[in-house]
Amino acid sequence: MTGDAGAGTTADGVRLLAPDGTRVAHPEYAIDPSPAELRSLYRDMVLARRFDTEGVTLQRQGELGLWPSLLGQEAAQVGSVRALAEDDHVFPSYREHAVALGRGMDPLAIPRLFRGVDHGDWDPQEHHFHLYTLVIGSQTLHATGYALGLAKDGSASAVVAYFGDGATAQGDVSEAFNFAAVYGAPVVFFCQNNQWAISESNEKQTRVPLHQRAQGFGFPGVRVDGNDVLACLAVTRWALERARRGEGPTLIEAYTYRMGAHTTSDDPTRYRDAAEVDGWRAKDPLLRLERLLRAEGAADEAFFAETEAAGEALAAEVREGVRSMTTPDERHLFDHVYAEPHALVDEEREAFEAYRAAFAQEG
Amino acid sequence: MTGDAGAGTTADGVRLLAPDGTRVAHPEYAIDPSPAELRSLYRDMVLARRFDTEGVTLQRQGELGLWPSLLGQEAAQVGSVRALAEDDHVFPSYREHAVALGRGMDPLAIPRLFRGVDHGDWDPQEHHFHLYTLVIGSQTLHATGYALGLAKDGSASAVVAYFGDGATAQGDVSEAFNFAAVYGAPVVFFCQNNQWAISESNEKQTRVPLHQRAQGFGFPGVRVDGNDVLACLAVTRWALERARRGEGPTLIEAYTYRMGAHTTSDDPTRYRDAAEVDGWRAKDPLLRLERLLRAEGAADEAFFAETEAAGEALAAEVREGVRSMTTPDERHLFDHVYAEPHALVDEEREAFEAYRAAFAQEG
Amino acid sequence: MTTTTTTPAGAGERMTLVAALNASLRAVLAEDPKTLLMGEDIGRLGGVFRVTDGLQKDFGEHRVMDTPLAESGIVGTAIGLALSGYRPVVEIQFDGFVFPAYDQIVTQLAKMHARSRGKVRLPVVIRIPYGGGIGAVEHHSESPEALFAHVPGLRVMSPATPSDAYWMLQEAVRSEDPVVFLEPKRRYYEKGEVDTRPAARPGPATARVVREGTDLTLVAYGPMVATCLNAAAVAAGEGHELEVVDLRSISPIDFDTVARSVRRTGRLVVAHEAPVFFGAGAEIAARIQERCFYHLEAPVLRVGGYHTPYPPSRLEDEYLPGLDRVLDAVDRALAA
Amino acid sequence: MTTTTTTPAGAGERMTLVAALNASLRAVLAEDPKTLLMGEDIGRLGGVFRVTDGLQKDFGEHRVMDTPLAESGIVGTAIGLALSGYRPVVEIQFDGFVFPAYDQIVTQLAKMHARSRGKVRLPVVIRIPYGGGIGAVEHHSESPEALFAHVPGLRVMSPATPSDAYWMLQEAVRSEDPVVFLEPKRRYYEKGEVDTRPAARPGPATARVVREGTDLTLVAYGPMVATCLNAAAVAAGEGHELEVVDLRSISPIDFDTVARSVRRTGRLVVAHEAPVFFGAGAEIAARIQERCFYHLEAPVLRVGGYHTPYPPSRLEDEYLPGLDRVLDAVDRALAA
Ligand SMILES: Cc1ncc(C[n+]2csc(CCOP(=O)(O)OP(=O)(O)O)c2C)c(N)n1
Ligand SMILES: Cc1ncc(C[n+]2csc(CCOP(=O)(O)OP(=O)(O)O)c2C)c(N)n1
Ligand SMILES: [Mg+2]
Ligand SMILES: [Mg+2]
Repeated sequence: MTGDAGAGTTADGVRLLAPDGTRVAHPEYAIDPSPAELRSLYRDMVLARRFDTEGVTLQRQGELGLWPSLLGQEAAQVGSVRALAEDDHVFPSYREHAVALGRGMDPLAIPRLFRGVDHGDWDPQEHHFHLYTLVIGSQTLHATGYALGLAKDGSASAVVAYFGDGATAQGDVSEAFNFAAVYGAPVVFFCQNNQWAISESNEKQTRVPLHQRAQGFGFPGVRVDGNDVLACLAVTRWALERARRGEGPTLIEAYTYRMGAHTTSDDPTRYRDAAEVDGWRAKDPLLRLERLLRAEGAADEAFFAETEAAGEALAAEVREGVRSMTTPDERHLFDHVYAEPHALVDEEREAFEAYRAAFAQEG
Repeated sequence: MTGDAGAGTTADGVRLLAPDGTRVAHPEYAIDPSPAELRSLYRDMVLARRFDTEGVTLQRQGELGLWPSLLGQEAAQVGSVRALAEDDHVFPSYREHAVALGRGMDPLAIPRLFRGVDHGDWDPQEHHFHLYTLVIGSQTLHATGYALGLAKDGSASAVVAYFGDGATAQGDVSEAFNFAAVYGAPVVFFCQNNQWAISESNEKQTRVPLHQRAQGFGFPGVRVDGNDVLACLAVTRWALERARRGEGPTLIEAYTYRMGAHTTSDDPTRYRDAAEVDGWRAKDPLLRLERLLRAEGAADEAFFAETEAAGEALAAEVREGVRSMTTPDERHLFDHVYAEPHALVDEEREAFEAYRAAFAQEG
Repeated sequence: MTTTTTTPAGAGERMTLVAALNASLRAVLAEDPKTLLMGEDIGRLGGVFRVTDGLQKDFGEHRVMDTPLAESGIVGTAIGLALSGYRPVVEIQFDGFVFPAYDQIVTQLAKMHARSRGKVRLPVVIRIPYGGGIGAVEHHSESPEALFAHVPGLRVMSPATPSDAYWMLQEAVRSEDPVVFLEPKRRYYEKGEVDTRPAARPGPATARVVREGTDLTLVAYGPMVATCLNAAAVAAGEGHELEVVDLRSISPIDFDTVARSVRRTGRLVVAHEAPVFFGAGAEIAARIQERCFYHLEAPVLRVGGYHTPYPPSRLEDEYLPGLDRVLDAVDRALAA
Repeated sequence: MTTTTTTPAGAGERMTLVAALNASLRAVLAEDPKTLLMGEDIGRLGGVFRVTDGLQKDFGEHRVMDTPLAESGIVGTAIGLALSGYRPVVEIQFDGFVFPAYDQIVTQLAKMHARSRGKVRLPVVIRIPYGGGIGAVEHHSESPEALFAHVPGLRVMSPATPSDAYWMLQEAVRSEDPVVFLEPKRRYYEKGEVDTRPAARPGPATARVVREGTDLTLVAYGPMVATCLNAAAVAAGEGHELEVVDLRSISPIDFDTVARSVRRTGRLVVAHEAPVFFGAGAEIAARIQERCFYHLEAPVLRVGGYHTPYPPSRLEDEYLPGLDRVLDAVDRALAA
């Protein structure tokens, strides 16, 4: 049921790529990416990390109000999103920046949210990437409902819901597991277990490894080494295929680590040891793929240089984009409360405009 | 982990007493009740059934507004409650009439609720039997918190939370499982799987047998033949002992059947077949213990006659008690909204009394 | 508890409010294949009040879905279904059981349209049998409308008659906004005329003057409309002509109609079953005293539930604002 | 984000509102071994606002409990703990995250005392940092007080100053009733004088006239009290003497104090951050127009949030009722 047996299964879960950059054989989740694919995965991780660093920097400079860093989770996100077909739909939480980029989202969409310019107002249908969801766990039900809709349509598409280790404690997430199981919905529950829910470590949220939760609801749960981009890709692909075949949901626990603070408002030195962070640094997801690329001669220095330059270019684009963002006109406040006219909103808009006009006159 | 292996484990779960009244050996849950104990269990089941029949009758006669019948679930309730020590605490749902009687509750307390005289206002500390809870699943969290409190007190007592198969779908129940597991709370989750949640059968609520749910939260789940009073007693005793030893929660799925309607408002012929009901009639919990008592010569006709008479006496007591119940004075409406004075309630009480007085004068 | 299940076809057929809701759902299911019904026991059982009676049989399990017993799950998956292009109509079994879904309703359903600045629409209807008066046990007699009306992004409606039930539910289902649709359960089996012909389809439900009068305006909605009409009849016998306004929509409230009436009558009483404190009467009194300050000849009075939990059923007649309490408020307002 | 963690001992120490809450919790933990704190990240982290800073270190993990990330679970287990004799003080991390617990609060916590006709008492405090103005992302700036005040069985309080924070939180913890304790997060780091000596302990928090005036009464609570005081100062410069009343308690509301003031001033403006529609201002306007009908020289006016979800932070200054909008309402009321 758990599908996590086999040679390449470690305490960190299914593994295809060891921290030292060597490949690990796994009977169940073997994939054989071409050198070009490997380079592309590496490139996406580098871009994601650079994007994220820029987010932190911009927050420090006062350009953004907040930034939740994905540092350390690049492989989990880049690997999993790479498994999706174009029409598959993603329901993210709030830290899935690499998933967003992987879906082709405008790199400025997320900074706009964290600048407070909007609440993250992209069109979920454009890149099949739903809105960021800040109420922990809520989106797992939306993902389940969306998957149900796809199944009703007879579509071959599937859905991936992203959430954290802490989120598994929420009733909504259990309800989503159960609804998905009962209806056999084509949804993959992708839990990034980054070991921390703000200051609370796993053992404050759960008594058992999180992937085991799925068994109690009647579907497979697999732990995957979340810092191994190949394993994340392979296991997500496997789970999506199950979903497409009508075999219902899968829970993937990507075992990874939040290398940074919870958000820029957080001070992790208050609750965790530097030694723990150092231990995980040795498992860096980028480093291990870089090692593989070098060991197998799949990438040359020019590639690494070009990738770094692409990261800088992305960062520059974000930096400039953020700095030149304008605050929306306050009258838009009233624009999209309802899709159809609502007398109270209309009345308040008019009063607001009259007030502004009078104020402008006086001032 | 599930503890349900062994000779006496059937599809209906752990079994010590077969429907034909013969004993079944079970290595893990062996108990050896004396003839007196067997008779006492039987007596409690007979009383519970008679009590319940009276509830249905009184509702039909218009004396009660509603009655949720426990018909068929006598063994699950009588067996489990018998395992409790006096100071253990019960958190029932709304169908646990036999548990209430087993705790020594006033037999009129529950009819008062269903007559609409009160909301079920007994003192939970008197018999360590908490208020009936109508919002499905809520009480599982209260039970967990209470168990936590007992553990904090260093008490050797434990808690049993009763709920139904449908309740397992509620987020609160999953949250209770998780809190109890994380804190190792001394609580036994006793799920009476009576196969139906109003008109919805098990497969609409869960994809797997319910006792498996516990594994995903890291504690044992056991299915027990819910129509076998000895097995229910033995397994609950085992789970309570685990709790007292500080080994945390257990989920017991008592596999039973709701022989009657969901409540007197329900018409089960709309959604289930008579054949199914008949199939379960053959597993009647009272009948099988009666057969054992007779086969082993543990009870004579006088006992059966006396038991039946006790049932009739109880029914008569309930009937008369219900018929002579008075409606509380409406001024009590305002009495216990808050434990301490509240200006608004005081103001409304005064206005109410002034209005009543004026009305009385006029009228 | 059995209801008419045949689709009414002609004009002016008399039917119960439950039958009207059933016919309304049948109409929307037939009209739009994207419409879905979801809820506990709505399939074979037809719901505990039989509002969905026969619909699963006729439209299939994929259109009329029995769900697991989890309200947050129901509303949360309904949101997902709406995102994927469906129009779910959710049944909450009783008013007191909507609260496990409150988070999904308040933080997601109500806000996603605004969050996306209009890119996402969530045409989800949440049907809730509400209010007291049926002799039920705890949690089966609540009036939670204020808890939804205060939340921007939700629409809240409550029909008072079979005809309004028929048409307003269709309006709710066709609306591109989420609607909390409150059904006055103690009026479920009262009959009224319903003209189901498409040509009879009215415009959006605004407040309606259901009885004209000159001396005082009585505002109500849902189950209290009938009570207020009775009160007006009694008052007429005593020489007082009350104008009765049925709000129909609780968010937004059609204050224009209410103000127009109050400007003529100079007096206003608002009645609802929910507790008065922070209830709909507060909003109406506040708004009308502002809009009609110089027309009011007496303070706006409110009649409603007390600031106590809904009592055991043997006491509910004392708790509910009945004819006498409404008349008492009317008398006080007329005396001022 | 660091705060003073030493217990203040003397009279009139100046401290932030956060430090006052911390000192208050320290006092109740020290006083009663049955008092417990529960919440997400309240232990080693000391809460995201550091209100519980240092308390787990000093009172242990059994008194100051980090909980799993599940608000319904937190409140539900707190109820169970209260039933077993404890007095849990629950922290909800942000206002927007209380809704998963709404069912437990509304159907269980609020009602169990009445359900048991007084046999059960649930002295549970639910602390919620609330309101906007801190430039936060969505769900971190909500003002849900009306959603609790409408519910019989709950008490709702909100302090405006460090001193009130210190004493009112103790009052809440000592209360035998469940209390929703709303902390004005944008005032967390404002300082004020706090006399922590037991002798300074005031009686139950009723509304307080925080500035006397003759021309108009301005009612507020929580974060808006400071805004209203500023407005009064500005108005004084223009020759208008406003009386400012800090309600402190939102359920019950001390209408006597408000009415007494309005009978003198003849004019009332109510200000809060929550949306006006079905907000606290509605209840106050309704009650005061009834109580002071013949004293009111102008309609009661309300200033508050709009009927829109709380906007992105770059727009919050437009959304929040600031000094100018309060003064605008005051001007309109004075002009009437
Ligand atoms: C319902 C709810 N409660 C509380 C919060 C506050 N909060 C924001 S993030 C967070 C921790 C989440 O941890 P996890 O699920 O592991 O995700 P991670 O942040 O590690 O990616 C908390 C408690 C919230 N956003 N929603
Ligand atoms: C939160 C909530 N939702 C819905 C209901 C309505 N309801 C009452 S009983 C019931 C079915 C319960 O089934 P189960 O848990 O199996 O218990 P049983 O009645 O079979 O003992 C439902 C849906 C409720 N009481 N509470
Ligand atoms: Mg985490
Ligand atoms: Mg059942």
